[in-house]
Amino acid sequence: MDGQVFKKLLEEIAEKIKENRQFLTDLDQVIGDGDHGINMDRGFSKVLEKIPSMPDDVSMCMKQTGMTLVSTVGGAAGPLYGTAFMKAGDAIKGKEEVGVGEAILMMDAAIQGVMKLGKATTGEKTMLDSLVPAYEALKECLEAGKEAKVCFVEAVEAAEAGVEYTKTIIATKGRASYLGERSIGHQDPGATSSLVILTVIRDFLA
Amino acid sequence: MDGQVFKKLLEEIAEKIKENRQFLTDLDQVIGDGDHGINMDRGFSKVLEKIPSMPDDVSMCMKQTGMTLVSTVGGAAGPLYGTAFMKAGDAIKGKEEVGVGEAILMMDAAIQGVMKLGKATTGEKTMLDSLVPAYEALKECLEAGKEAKVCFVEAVEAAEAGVEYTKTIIATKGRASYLGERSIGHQDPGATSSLVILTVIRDFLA
Amino acid sequence: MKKLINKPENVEVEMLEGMEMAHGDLLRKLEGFNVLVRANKKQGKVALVSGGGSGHEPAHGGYVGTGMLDGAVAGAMFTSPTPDQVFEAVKAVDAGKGVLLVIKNYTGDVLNFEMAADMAEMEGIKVDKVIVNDDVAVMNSLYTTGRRGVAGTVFVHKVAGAMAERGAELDEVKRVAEKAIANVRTMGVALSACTVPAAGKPGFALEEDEMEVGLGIHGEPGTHKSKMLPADEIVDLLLGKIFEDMPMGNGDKVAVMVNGCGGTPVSELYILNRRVAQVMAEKGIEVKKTLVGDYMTSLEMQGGAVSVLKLDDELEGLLNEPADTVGLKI
Amino acid sequence: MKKLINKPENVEVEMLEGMEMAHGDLLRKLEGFNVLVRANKKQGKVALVSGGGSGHEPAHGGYVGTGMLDGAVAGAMFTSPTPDQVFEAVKAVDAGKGVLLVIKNYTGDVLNFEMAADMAEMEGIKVDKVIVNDDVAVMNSLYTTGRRGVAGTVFVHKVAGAMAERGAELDEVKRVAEKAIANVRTMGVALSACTVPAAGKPGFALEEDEMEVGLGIHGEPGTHKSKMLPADEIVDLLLGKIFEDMPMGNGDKVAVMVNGCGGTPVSELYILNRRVAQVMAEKGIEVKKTLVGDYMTSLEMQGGAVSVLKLDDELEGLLNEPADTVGLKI
Ligand SMILES: Nc1ncnc2c1ncn2[C@@H]1O[C@H](COP(=O)(O)OP(=O)(O)O)[C@@H](O)[C@H]1O
Ligand SMILES: Nc1ncnc2c1ncn2[C@@H]1O[C@H](COP(=O)(O)OP(=O)(O)O)[C@@H](O)[C@H]1O
Ligand SMILES: [Mg+2]
Ligand SMILES: [Mg+2]
Ligand SMILES: [Mg+2]
Ligand SMILES: [Mg+2]
Repeated sequence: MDGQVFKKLLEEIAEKIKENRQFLTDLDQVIGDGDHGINMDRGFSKVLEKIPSMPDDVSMCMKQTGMTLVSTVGGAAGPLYGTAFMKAGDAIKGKEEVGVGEAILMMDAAIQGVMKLGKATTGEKTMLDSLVPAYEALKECLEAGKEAKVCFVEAVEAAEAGVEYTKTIIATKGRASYLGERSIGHQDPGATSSLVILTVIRDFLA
Repeated sequence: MDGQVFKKLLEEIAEKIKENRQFLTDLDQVIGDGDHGINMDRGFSKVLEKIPSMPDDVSMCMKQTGMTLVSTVGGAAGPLYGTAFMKAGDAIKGKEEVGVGEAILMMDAAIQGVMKLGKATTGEKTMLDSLVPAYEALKECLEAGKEAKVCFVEAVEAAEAGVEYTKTIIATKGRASYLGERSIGHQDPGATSSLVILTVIRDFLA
Repeated sequence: MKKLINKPENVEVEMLEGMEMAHGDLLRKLEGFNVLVRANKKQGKVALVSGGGSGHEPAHGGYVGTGMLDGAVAGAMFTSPTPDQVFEAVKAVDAGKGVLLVIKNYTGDVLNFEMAADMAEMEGIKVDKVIVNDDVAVMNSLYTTGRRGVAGTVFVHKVAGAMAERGAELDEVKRVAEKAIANVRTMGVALSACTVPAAGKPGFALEEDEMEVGLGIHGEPGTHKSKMLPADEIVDLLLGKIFEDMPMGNGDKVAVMVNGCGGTPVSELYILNRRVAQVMAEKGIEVKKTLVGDYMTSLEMQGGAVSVLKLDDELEGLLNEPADTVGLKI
Repeated sequence: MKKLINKPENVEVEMLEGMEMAHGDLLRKLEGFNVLVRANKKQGKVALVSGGGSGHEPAHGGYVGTGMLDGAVAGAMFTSPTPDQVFEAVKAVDAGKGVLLVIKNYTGDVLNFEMAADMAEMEGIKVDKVIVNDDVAVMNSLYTTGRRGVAGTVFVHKVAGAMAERGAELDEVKRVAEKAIANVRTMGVALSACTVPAAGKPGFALEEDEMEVGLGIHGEPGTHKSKMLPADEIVDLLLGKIFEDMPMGNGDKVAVMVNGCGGTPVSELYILNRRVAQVMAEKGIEVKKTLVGDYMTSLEMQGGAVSVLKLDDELEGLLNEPADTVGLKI
């Protein structure tokens, strides 16, 4: 995938986030403060605006997307997703073509960035609960020598399972943590928005 | 009727006002500020408390009732009903027995008092629209030589017609006047509370 | 009905006690009466007494203090106080120079305050009164009870209070109060009704896309219902009514109050004020002072009102003098 | 959803413009940013910047002025502002003596303000921060995000602002801010939810006889639902939680805030305060200062919170120093 193709992917992500604006907001109303979809849509709408002026370079696009998210999303998701995109971009600096190897590098960097900034790990009912299983499934699948698009299908399945898993646990990070036991039974909005993004990538590659 | 009997009547008025507390309040919510029943009940509950300590004299009882209403009812109805009772009591000062002649004197004085204080007349959608027709019917009936209890039945019928009439007119006095045309179709709470009182008198004499 | 109260019948007295407990430096409650008076009575000045039904908090007790009221009488919810309560306030605050009653124009308020004035005069206390009628929703007419007194009353308290604090005589205090009354206009809308605790249910019902236009401050319905409008159009509507009644233009100067009904967040009031300021600027009217907040409320009603006080130098000067009260500090 | 707004997406900027238009003597808006700063920048003092999501008005812009904040950053509704906005505020208010960020303890607020601090430090501006976490509803734990910052933040603004106004250095201002944070506790209940304009529907649903206990200030649900209780029992519940966390007794002195959530009439807050004062008196705790009103709101939510700040002489002195802001004048 080169920079031009990547921009198409970014556009589709922005569109799908907009489609899920209400859904993500509704999820956040139950266990958070009801702004996650609004925040993400505000951020990705700005990204969409900026895509034409971004350089045709995946690394640079990712970094600029991250910076745009940081300065438009706000809340917890803004710095976290912003960092994820910036770190991912940084991880493939200088590469003109992005393949499965780069995808692994990017996801790893993104997850490390989120974990460090958010001082969080899996099992805390956050976006990490879909990102980490997706990353692990992807890596395992590719290491098993399977096709990229097959592996992204498996990654999304893992992310879906991760989202389901968030329903069963108490939040210990983010706003949902204030609810204690009341957070059980509800899926995490951030884990869900991560799933939305991963799903777009899967469909893009299919 | 002597003072002791009159006190029984007063008690029954207080009871009926309490029974109609919600009804009068509901009427006042539609075209006023929703307190008429609450106000009247607050006042007559206090009157009820004070009856045992009132002298066995109709005139004095009326005056003390009026003063109690003034200092407990508040709103427009407090001074108006208070004045009505005080003036009525004053009109029969010194009389030990109260008959139909006195009843006429009392109602006349009460109405004059309300008209003067409230700067109002009939047709303005106020308590006067039940009090005045009741008074006129009563007077006419008695002048025609009919029995007192028959005449009170006619007076109440006239008051009922008066309350009905208030539904058809625009208020030009009191809070309902702010509604303009919107006050049409709704009966006046004050005219209704007057009807309640007159009905108790009718039933008392029956 | 869900409220932070104990028993409906104790709401008025408990809230006054809570005010006294919070602001003992400014005001105290007269034992046995629903009356708040200044904590430190100032001798040798004309005293101001206002009041009305409860439910308009911080009005009127919140305006007791230096530069505004000397006493405030709180009736039952939305019910004019009785004459004996007003009389008690008058006796407590009179400092030998007479007492001015600031009455909002409602039959009940006028009758009860006037009866109290009679009682005070019989006791040899000099009493005079002014009647505030700033609400332009209802047309003034000789044949009706006239316009209501609403949020603009706070401006009257402020102006007359400052004049009294200067040491002016009763007739002078009355003169500036009447000048303020002659120059203040208010118009409001409600987005929801409010519930009197003793009544237990709201005063009127509104659809999700409706508002009440031209309502008073007693939870009563307004002059008419209208489709809900954007904030800017609501302001244009309110100011339109006000300007119709009191034409103003280039070079005029005013004070503005954007008053909340109690249940509307102050952020929305600022959105209203933004448009008010724009319209004033367009018309070349100078806004010398702006108050935004819950000054004269109707319990938890949602909605707002705009008041405009046309200023001359005297009114402007009085408005800018210090006030130290719970509801207004200048 | 019925609100006095124009378009949901313009609520924040229009309300800030409305504030600037109303209070131009106190504050101004940074062109192009949702940041309010003091109208008259004071040189040679430590500057204080706070902020957070919008919807808490008068917080935080309402506390910009003499003796409190120098700058306030307003994010989208209930959404932490972005680092660039905070950075802009820091640059605008820095007067050479450094800037203290007063952050409420939410992941979003902390992350965004910290990013801004990094940016400022790269520009050579001295920045430090304190994190307010006064909400006792949620147990503090090493393994969670810890307690939230809620209404008690206003006390921190007041105390730190007074210290800065005295001319103290950054570390001294930070010290008193941290002392205030260590000594302030808050607990609240809600009777209704609120509606974020862009979301269009309320954050949670409550039955007619239910309340949310231990909620934050972002329209989010609380720790649990409970049957509705009389005001006095609600206060006992709130104070019970506070005393559990910060035991106090005979001879202690405190400042109290009875904070409204935005949609509750101030009369009800006074009824709450009445009970607070009673309990304090029973325990022999001296209440040196009481604030009652809408200080840190959640849009039009109905409900209230009690904050208690345990005072020593230093904090008491700082609390009583003058403040001239929209939201608090002393
Ligand atoms: N410390 C954290 N680490 C990772 N993800 C987090 C953390 N805190 C919150 N999140 C994620 O952010 C999401 C909430 O984002 P959003 O609603 O936009 O922000 P806010 O909580 O500030 O309103 C949560 O659903 C969760 O997935
Ligand atoms: N000027 C008046 N003259 C006679 N009756 C009046 C006048 N004004 C109001 N009323 C009566 O008082 C009633 C309202 O009483 P109430 O609700 O207790 O007082 P308020 O209007 O002050 O809330 C009206 O229904 C009307 O009958
Ligand atoms: Mg959120
Ligand atoms: Mg009434
Ligand atoms: Mg009334
Ligand atoms: Mg948020």
